Amino acid sequence: MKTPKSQSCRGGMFRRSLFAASFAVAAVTSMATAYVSPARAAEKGSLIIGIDETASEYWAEYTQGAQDIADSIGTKLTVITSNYQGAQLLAQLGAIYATGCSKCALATDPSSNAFVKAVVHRSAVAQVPIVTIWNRPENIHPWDTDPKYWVAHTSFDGVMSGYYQMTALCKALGGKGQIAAVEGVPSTPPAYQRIQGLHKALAECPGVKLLDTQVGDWQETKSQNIVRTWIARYGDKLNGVFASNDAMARGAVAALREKNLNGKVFVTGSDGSKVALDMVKSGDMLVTVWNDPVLQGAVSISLAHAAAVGDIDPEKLTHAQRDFYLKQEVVDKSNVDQYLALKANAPKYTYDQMKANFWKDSAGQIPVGANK
Amino acid sequence: MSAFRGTGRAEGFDLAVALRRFVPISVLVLLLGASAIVAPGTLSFSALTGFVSDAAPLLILVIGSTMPILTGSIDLSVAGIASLTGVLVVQLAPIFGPWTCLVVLLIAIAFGALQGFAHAWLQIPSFITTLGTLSMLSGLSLLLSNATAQPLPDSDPFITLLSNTTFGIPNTGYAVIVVVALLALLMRYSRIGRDLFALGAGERTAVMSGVRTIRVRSFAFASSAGCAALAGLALVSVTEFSSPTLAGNLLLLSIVGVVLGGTAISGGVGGLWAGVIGGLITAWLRVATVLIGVAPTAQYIVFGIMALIAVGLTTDRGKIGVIK
Amino acid sequence: MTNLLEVRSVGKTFGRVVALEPIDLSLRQGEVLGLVGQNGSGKSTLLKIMAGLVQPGQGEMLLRDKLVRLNSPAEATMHGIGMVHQEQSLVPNLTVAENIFLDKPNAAKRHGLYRWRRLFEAAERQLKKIEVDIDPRAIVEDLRFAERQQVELAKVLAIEDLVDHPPIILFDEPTSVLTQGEIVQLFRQIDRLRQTAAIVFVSHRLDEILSICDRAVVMTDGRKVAEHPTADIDRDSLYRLMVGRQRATHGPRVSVSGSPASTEKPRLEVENLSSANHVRGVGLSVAPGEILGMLGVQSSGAEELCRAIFGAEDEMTGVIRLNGRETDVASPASAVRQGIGYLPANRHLEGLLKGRTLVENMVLTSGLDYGHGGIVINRAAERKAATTWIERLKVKTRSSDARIDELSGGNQQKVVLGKWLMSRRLQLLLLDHPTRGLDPGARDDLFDAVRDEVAKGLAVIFVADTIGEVLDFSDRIVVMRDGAISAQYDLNRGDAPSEEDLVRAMV
Amino acid sequence: MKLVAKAGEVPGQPASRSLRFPARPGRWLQSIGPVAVLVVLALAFQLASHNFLSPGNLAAIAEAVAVPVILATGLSFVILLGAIDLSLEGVMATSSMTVALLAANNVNGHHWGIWAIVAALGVGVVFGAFNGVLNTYFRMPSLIVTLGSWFIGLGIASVLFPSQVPGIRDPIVLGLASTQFAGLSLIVFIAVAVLAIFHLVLNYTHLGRMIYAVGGGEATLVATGLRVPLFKLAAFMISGFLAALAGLLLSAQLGDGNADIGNGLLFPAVSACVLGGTLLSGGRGGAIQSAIGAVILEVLNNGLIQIGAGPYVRNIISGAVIVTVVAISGLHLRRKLRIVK
Repeated sequence: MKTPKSQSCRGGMFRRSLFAASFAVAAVTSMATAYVSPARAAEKGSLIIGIDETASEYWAEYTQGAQDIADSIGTKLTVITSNYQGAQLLAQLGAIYATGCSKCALATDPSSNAFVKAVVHRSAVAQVPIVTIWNRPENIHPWDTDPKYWVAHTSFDGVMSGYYQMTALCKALGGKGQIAAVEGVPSTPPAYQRIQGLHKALAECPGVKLLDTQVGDWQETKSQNIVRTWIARYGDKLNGVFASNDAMARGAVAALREKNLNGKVFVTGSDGSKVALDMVKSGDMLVTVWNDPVLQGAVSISLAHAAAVGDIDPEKLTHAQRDFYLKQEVVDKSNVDQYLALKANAPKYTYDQMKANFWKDSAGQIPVGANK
Repeated sequence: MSAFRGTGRAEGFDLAVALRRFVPISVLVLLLGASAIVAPGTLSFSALTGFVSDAAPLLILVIGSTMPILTGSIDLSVAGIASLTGVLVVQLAPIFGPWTCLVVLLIAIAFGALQGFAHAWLQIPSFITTLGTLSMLSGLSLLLSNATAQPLPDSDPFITLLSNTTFGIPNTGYAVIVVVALLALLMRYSRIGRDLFALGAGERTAVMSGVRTIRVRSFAFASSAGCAALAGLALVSVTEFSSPTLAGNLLLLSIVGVVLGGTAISGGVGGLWAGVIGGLITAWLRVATVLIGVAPTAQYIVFGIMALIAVGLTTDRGKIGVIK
Repeated sequence: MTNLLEVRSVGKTFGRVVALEPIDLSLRQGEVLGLVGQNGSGKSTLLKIMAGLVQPGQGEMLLRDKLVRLNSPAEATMHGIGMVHQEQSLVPNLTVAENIFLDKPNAAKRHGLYRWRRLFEAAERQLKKIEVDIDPRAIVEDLRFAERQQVELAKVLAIEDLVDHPPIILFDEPTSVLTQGEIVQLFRQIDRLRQTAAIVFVSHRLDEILSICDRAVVMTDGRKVAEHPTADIDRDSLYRLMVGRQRATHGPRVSVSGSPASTEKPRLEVENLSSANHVRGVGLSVAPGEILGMLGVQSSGAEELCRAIFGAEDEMTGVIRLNGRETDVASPASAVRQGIGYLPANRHLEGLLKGRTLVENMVLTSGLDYGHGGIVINRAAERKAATTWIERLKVKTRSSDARIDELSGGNQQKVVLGKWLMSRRLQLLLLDHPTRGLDPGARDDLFDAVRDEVAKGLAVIFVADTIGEVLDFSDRIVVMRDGAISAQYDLNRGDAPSEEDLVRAMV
Repeated sequence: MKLVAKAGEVPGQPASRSLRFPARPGRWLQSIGPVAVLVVLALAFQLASHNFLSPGNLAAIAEAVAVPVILATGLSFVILLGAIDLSLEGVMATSSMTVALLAANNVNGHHWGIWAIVAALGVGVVFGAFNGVLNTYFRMPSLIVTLGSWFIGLGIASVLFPSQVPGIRDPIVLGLASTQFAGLSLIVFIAVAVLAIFHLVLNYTHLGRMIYAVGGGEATLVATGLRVPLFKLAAFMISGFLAALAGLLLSAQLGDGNADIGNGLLFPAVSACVLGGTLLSGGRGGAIQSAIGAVILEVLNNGLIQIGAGPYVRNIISGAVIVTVVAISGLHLRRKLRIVK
């Protein structure tokens, strides 16, 4: 390639591209050395978690919980990121399993309902026990789909979360007023569950009217735009904003702040992120629902690991042990300090601690119809 | 200025051109080799078949996207079509029964042809036409599916066929071969292949030589939409569930794939084979970050830089006059 | 008179190809130097070196006895050397004023900021200088072709103001895309410039060289073979020096189909044809085996009529009959299917697939003629047909799989012609300025090939570059003016017009 | 895609045939068309909801459109070249994370104040330079270069992301969003200023005019010996700079750093440019036109929420409107031999 090319009049260009390549190779090599984790993927007994994105407080804490467990049993944790793309997750799992993986354990968000079966099946073929979180279609369960390897599914009760939020709104409004709701990515269970919970509580609070529901895709900026439009459209008729997660609640507060309405129009969220806790404390937000991602990480990966090393036999577990919610709490001004303290000093979980009772923090079996 | 380009060109030049053609495949071989060294299991039969089945939807998308790009246009709606395909299979199954997949494929092809026709006949840039339809398609998917993931009908023969394996190789792998073979036959033995390249190399000349540009464009977009639908079917054959956001960001990956194979984004240079190689490189890059153990936070960076390097190596910039 | 510019043993090679052997040339103030030679004779290379577009491989240039190095056209401009390109080099989406000062500093563009009023005023002055009335605020793409040509000239002549010595203006085949009237206008400008500048004038047309130049330099194969004052030389000897052989003369040809094509149905009949551009209700007919020559100034409708018959014009109305049957030529594609071919005036834009091989270029149109059942192509058969035509047309190439960009202009044109001639359906061939930029040798080859096909019954409409060409080559002549036919002559009936007659009908 | 497509005439083509007599009315129509669309949409929404043209809602539109206008202005520079910049979202992510981590915040001890802003904007310029250098000096198509740097930008933001959302505490940064004049936040005025400045840059400076010229006839400029790579580089840097500014302003509005901050803003920005009449083939259009396109999109978005259209229907309608408007505003340009890719 080199010799004839350099004769031609475009030899200069070729040299340039060669230079570009070497520059870029150098860049990647240095990056890779900087970021390559200490051990390679897929060694004996290693733990794998699949998360949706890295630049997120929620997933950072989830990873922390799993890391604690990995530290406590002295193995390494492999983190793969799907960026909300199931196809990507599948391909990456395929690559990890392909290199050989015995006694591995996987805890993952399958990124959307549609990929749950495929992700479970892929793990079952590789004989890797898997615990799924957040996403599960209504009609498949760990006990009826690859039951030997799909150890469990665990989530937070979205309906309850929505219900808690709406109830708090209703109470704060004194049972009378108008609110609007921002929904998450519509195809994800927490999104529609939380809206379901909203409607459930709304039925019990006839004085409050839901003016509009729009999709904010879990995003701060989208929510901000939507709420800004509502403020313009409804003016002081808008008394509360139901945001399906904390990021969208932040966006809502930002929009309200532009009109100095923050604290005057009630905003609720869910997740229990640090910023949301701060805003509950400052009064910008009414409530958030505390979901503990550190705990979720610890529980989910511990269960998968337990199955991998034989501490539990998945097929002998009850349905309630294989498909359950983790507990969640409503955080308002009265108890926010407690959770801020928890945030600052998250407990460091160990595998033995988990093994004592994997279901200590369970909030019960996921009811039929929850994922419809 | 351009008059001089030709004067200095001696015979040695064609050797360089010939060698250039092998750059993309060399990159692929290098990548495979490197991964085999880092993670020895990657080249085992089971690993490769798994890779093929994961890569198949992307490969089919890339092959499809290549067709409009050869004419110098672009189809941004492919991922939207792939997602909608799954949704439609669920929605239409009660009506068409075992023929659902075929009907959906035909709908997609018709839609693609219509889209290509609108772009060419109304003379709207393809970038904006397909950006608009992308938005419409994703809205439609959400609306039809009510934004939920739905299980596919168990009995669908086509999906079942795709999800099986033959001689240990996933049938989606064979689907890729069938698509390539079909398109390759068309391109080689009918006018259409020649006309596609002519549009990319010099559309005005093609028009003035009697090439029916609107028809060729419609064909290009129809085949890209058909491939997108097939990619969607391949995807749902793995997931067994449809979802309005199933194909997600495969759009960007498919563009990367087209370019990595050496197909010029300005048209006229490249082809099906380039699409296959480019698709494989992209699919490999997608998992390479995991294989070499890059920290998850750095995955995007490494993917971006590796894609840029690969493009730098595989694009033959000599054939393109002005780079935009 | 002193030498304004002196070129001393300047040479250039590209790779292994010697484009220009070391050459000496001097240019005096107040003279017009003619540069003639066939395509590939090195005259363009020499011109481009003088304009700073190409760096010489050896030798040196002296401007008023001082050594200069021209690294770019912009530097050449700063030294007072400007070039009028064969094809326009204006930026279409900028204003006239911006284009005039594109490559020059101007007080209105100080510190990277534009002062539009002053810029427009300065441009106005430049346009006044060449006595044209064009709004400097106009966007170039809105102008007519001839107007753009004038802007191009104004752009180059604005160099006068940059230097304190007479400017050097290089004209690279400026007349090849101009019409008779515009050429007259251009020559008036050159005559005016003669007083204050030194001019190099390149043309294929020997008459022009003889009429406008003081001195002629003849080049062949990268060498200077002769240099004569034009007063001492005539057209035939110039031709001999350039081509190395005697000028071939064709008498008026005799139509194969006997004189007027009255016995047979006309191949093409056009009635009351109009289009969006310039064609206003034209009617004409061509018989099989007949060559209809057309003349007209730019925008007279001659070219546009051809394009309309080929289906390439917008808003067409009127009737077109092929072999007596009325047809709808909605697009070039439908024209091609009905056996109409069109050799475009701008082959780079409309005739060539750049970066593709000769064969690929040729089979684009009629590959299916050699296939099976009009559906499946037969690569071997069409390739054989293409290579046969490449040989018949005497295309100079190292291989039929060479990229078309490698060929000289004349050979490229032959390939484009071959693309049409190899079609088995071809009934009517439209030649739109087919000899543009071709040297006399290539031109003769092209005409010979077309004549052979006409003898077999092909009908041809031929829009000519020059009057001489049309008289040499046609059976009948149609002159167009303002979108309509202004005169017709049937040469086979002895109805031969004089050049004066034709010019009068054109303007 | 053909970003090098020549929509209209090519110099050297004998006779400016296809654009002859309708040329001037066409150009007029093209510049007035988007404004007409805007007026029609506004009136239609007003009829449908009666609240659309209220001062409050107009202010809401102004607030919402400020950042898209800045993005579209920057993108116009690159599109005028005939190239494209897909890296906006990546640049915004990195700039948001940069400003959040360098200004006073609740995650680390930095309090660079105004220098945090400078650093965030600098990030954008660096990205622009990276894109420009790869595109011009290494001759790689802008589409693929900027696609790569899109990923890289998101990646850098991920790497920078501390384990929790960095909340901005710096009064200067927050002041960008909280300062209000006449009921509008400073951001709106910044957007107007940016638009005005870069409109002037495009029309009254050598750089701006040369950016148009590159889009109109790059080969001519190269042959003339003008330093085309520098103009292209500058255009990419301006686009990067303004994307970084957009990321910065959004962060100021939200009060935190966010790697998803640009999510979903790229394609609307491209659509805005095209809707306003800036051709993807380069050379035609401008910052003002693109800004009008951005306003059309926001009016559509706001209006559809105002009339209570469902979220999925919104996607369908806005897609249809984009295609229809572009199709109609280009109808008069349709010619047999026109090439659009």
